[in-house]
Amino acid sequence: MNAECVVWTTASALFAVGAGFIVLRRQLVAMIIGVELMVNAANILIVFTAARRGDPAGLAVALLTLAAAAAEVVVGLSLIMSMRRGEDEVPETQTLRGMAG
Amino acid sequence: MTETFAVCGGLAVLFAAAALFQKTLYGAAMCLLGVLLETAVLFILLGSPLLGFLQVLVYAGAVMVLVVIAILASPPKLSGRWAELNVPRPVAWLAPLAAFAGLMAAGQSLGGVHALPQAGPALERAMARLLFGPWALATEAVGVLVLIASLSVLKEDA
Amino acid sequence: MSELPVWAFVPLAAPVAALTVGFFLTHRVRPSATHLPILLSCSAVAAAALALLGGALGGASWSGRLFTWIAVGSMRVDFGLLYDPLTVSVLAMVSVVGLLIHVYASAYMAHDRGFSPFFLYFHMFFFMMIGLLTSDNYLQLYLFWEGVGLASFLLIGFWSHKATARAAAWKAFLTNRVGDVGFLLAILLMFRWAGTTRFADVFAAPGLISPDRAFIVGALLFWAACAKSAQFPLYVWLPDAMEGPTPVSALMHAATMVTAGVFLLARSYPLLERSPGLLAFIALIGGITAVWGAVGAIFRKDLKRVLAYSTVSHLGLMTLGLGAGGVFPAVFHLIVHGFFKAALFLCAGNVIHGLHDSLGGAPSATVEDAGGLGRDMPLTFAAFTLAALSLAGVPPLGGFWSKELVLSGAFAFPGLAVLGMLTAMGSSLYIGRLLFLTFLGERSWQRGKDAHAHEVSPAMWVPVMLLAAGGAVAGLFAAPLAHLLGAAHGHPSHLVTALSLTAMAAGAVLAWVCADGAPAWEPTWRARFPAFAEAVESDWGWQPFCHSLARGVGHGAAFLGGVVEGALWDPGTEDLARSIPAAGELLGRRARGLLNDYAWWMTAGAAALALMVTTCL
Amino acid sequence: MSVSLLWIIPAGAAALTLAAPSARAARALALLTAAAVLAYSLTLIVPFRAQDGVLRLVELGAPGAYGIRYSVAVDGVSLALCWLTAFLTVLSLGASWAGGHGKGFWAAFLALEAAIMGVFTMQNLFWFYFFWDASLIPMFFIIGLWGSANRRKAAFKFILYTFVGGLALLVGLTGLVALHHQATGTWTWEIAELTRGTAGGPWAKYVFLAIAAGFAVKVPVFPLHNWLPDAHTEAPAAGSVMLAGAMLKMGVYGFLRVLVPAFPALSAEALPWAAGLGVASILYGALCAMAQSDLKRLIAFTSVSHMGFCVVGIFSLTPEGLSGAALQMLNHGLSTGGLFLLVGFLYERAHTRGLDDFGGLAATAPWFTFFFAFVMLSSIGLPGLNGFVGEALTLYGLLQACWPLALAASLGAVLAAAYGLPSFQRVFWAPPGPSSRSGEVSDMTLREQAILWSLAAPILGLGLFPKPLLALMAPAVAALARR
Repeated sequence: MNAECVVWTTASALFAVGAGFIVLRRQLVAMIIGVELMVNAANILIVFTAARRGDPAGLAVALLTLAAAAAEVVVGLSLIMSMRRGEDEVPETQTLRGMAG
Repeated sequence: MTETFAVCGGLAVLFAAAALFQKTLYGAAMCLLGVLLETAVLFILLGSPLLGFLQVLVYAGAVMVLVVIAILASPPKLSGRWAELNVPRPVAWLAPLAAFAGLMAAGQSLGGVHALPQAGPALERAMARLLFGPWALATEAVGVLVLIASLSVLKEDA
Repeated sequence: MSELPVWAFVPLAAPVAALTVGFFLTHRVRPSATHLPILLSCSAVAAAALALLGGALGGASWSGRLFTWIAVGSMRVDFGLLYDPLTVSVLAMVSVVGLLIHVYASAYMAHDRGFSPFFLYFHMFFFMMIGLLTSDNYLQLYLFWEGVGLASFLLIGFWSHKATARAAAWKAFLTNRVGDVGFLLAILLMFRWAGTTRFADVFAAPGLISPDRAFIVGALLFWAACAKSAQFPLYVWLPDAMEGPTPVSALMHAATMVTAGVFLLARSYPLLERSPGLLAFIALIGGITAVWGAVGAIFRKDLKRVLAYSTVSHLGLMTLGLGAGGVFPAVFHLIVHGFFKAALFLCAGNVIHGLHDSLGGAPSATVEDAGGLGRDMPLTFAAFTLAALSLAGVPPLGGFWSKELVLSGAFAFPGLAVLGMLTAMGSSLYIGRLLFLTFLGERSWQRGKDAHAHEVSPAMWVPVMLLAAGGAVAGLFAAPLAHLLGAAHGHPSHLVTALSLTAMAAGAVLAWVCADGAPAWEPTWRARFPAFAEAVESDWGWQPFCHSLARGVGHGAAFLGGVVEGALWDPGTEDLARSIPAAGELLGRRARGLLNDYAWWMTAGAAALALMVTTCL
Repeated sequence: MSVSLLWIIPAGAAALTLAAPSARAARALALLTAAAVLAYSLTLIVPFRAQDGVLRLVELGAPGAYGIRYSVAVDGVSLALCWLTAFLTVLSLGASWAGGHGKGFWAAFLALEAAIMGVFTMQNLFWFYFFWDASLIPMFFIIGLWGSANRRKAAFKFILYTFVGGLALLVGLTGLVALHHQATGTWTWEIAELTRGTAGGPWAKYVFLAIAAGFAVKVPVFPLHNWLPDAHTEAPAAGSVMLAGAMLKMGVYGFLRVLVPAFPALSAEALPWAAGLGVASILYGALCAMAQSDLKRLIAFTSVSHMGFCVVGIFSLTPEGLSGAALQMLNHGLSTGGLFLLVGFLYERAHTRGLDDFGGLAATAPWFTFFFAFVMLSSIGLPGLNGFVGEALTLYGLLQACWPLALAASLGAVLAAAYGLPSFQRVFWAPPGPSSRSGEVSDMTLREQAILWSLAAPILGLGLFPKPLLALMAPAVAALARR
């Protein structure tokens, strides 16, 4: 079977589901999860292309992306935690105006 | 090799879809864990066990812990899991599908390779030399980034 | 056509000089002396005109080009002067009558507050009229034609505090402007077909030889002449023009200005005669106007209104003469009429001036105000009678000869002959009625008031006598004028003379019956037949029709200016301008700032971009 | 003797007046500059005569990208229009001498003069458009800051209309350049090259319409005229003089300079429409003028009517019609400028412009009466004064092109009398009405009389001796004639 097609399909599917998370889910944490999925999909593709072309830079980028994604999740979650300290999940947080408050 | 990749890839997508339709966030987090582990397997299949290992170590380990803590700390949510959007429900679903179609179209245009390429240990060694060679700055920068990120977890009043 | 001698410029130069001196010097320094330079210029013009007449009788005629006015593309117009027999003869009458009326006006208007501006306007008219007579091409004639129209606007509306005077001035100018549009179109067509507007070139131009083109240009010129010479459709402004001071009525609306139209037709006779149908049509309109004017004059009360309708009638006669008999009868009647009609108007002026205190300062007198003035104002009575007889056409006097010539021309066509006879009878009827009611019979103005009518000062009755005398002896001018204009001058057939004399006599008798006869028609018939009186007063509905026409245009303008511009256009464009931000507001309300919305748009956008890029590559 | 000085001097002076120590100094400087520009523009006739060819006194700057270069030249029509602009600027500054305005007022007028001079002298479409839009800004401030009652609305409406027009023009001009590039493969904004009849193809019609619409808003032609009455009513007297006297001419000049030369075939084809709209402007303007009760709105509508004659003259594409249109532009500038100055003087005294708020002025203010009558007669086209020559020529041109329209247009002469004289009678002859303020109207001061005499002289002069001016302008428009 054509490896290229397989890899692209899985990566695109993963990316699409990640996008689905961001667009459809209400909670912010779900959005964070969505972002994680999209990063992984990208990583898969990067590693696949690096392996195909035998280019170490690809792998290096994948590694760095992995670390950056980790840092991003940490910051994201801490933001969400600090924001929601004291009041429960109310719709305001969904809107920009709410967050500003 | 391509067939096992297809199976593991399919599993990953399944886990992701499951996560999307989970009622509780906790369930979603667990499915995310599944996807991350599958991704690690995919890396290994692609001939880069180091990345697979790091993926498990960094992602599946540290990140998942944080996600789980965040979910547990937040009070149980009663309102529905779906956000109401300006656009009607079916049209909302259109966006992810469109993303999928866009990427697939991009993939088709790049032409195909039949056998699954293997990165191999030599490439990993070359990567290591690269990381700590010309890209030393990038590596250090990522390191510092991760360090600062962890500082952000401290609460103001702590 | 010999070159212009120096003194040929005097008729134009003298008025310009007098006006500049008057406007910049005397009007500022000593307003009461403004009339002096003007009288000087009038006499100079009269002298020059008579000298030119002498020269013309000797067979000479002059023309010369002054400067190029417009020169662009195929349109080339030069300012030039032309003294041919037609110009010289009419100029002589205009200048002599003008001089006498200027003298009369200096006395008549002496104590009027606007004495100085009056004279400046009056002399401006005089200058425009002379310019009109002496111009050598249609465009220059049109320039002075409108100038004369402007002067009549200023002079009719001279007593501008009176609403009727303002309305009359405005009506006169508008009606003349309606005519002038026709004139302008005729000029433009001349340029189009003949490439020039000089009289000699236009008549010789190949482009205008064909009868239908000559008909179109001729008809447009006749339309302009109708407006200026008060022919049937466009005469409505002349009766109202009596709102102006009497010297104005005498000079402009009797002797000179209103004859400009007939002069224009006489000037373009070579063009008109190319389409026989047009000449017959002109004669017909002339005949109708003559009868219409006579009928109007018979039933009017106001002295000056009667004379105004009489002028309309006689202008109709001139046009009839031109259409049926050619240039000579029309011009001869124009000249003779100029004299006796000016005399009649000035006599009316004397009456108004004489009855000043009993009229309470009213600018015009009606037949009822006057009565039995013959004894109190003998000289005016004598002049009026002499002029009236000449108008009626009593044989030895000038009016008889000119009317005979016109009627003999009209006898060529049966219908016109009848119209001519009716006019002859009507003329003697209304002028006889006026004579008997004003100067004979019992003095109605003295009832209950101790006022007395005093004879006017010499400066006023001398010009009147001269004019009346001129009207009387005008018959002698017939032979030299015929020779001048090169027209055959045979004696009118005895049948024509007999018929016209009987008609005149019948009219006179009828006048005596109506004025001083047994059943005392005059004061009572208006009460007994109010509907008829109203019909006559409104010219059988023609005056109200014209007024409603003008008001209609006014309402149309008000609708356009007010409703369309004010209600539709202005707000329309402003609403359009306001609708754009409103639309923005409407769209804005949909986006409530949901994160997911933005995420959706971002994803959809990115996907679309990816698809587009991949499909394009 | 460079033509660029025509707009450089006023522009520089405008900056100087802003920096002037006091309002009085600024005022003096402004009037001095305006007089200098007028004198300078008049002396240009000497070098102009020395050269030959249609476009003279050509100055070319360094060629920039896409054929955009600073190129200036003058032909008969644009030189005459420069004289008119300079003359009217001097008069309008003189008229508002005693108005007690701040420095900004004088600077705005000089900037306006600079922009208008630029429009009339630029030979490169890019710079033409630059000055075209530059002229809006000072005019906007003049109406917006120193106007009367609801000046804001008028100023915004003015900007809205002219800006949208400007956009259409910009689209059109770039379209023209593109068409030219399509045909010849070279990029150029030079009017000389663009008007070699190279613009063709299916898009030519739309580019033609866009440019025509852009200019038509400025002329203004009938359907797009709505901004004019408001702009005039609210603008100060001097502003109205400049707006009517010089700015309306930019639209007509645009027709003569850009539109007709660039699309000769289309212009001929557009005759029934364009001339029809012109005649509509004549009749609609005259009818609306009859219905106005505010003197300035009345005069504004007369401008619409007069400009209708220009449009008709141009699209007749006959030598007489085109020369008539060019002359009519100057005539209208003089007569309408005079009328606005007079109404401005009346407004300074009685602070009202209503026709019924005056009355009986003939007795108390003879000079006002004389000048108003004189200029009104010129405006309604009395032969012997300048209005008539322009109208006669344009009517003759139209008669050759399409005679039914000429008949309709000649009705404009009757309607002209219908709005001219009654308004004169109501203001000067009729006795003062209940709401009359004639008591406050003192007769004209010497300064005002001098201004009006300096206007009356050309009005009579052009009426009797138009030949020299027509000879100056004829070659410029002769090339456009097709009949």
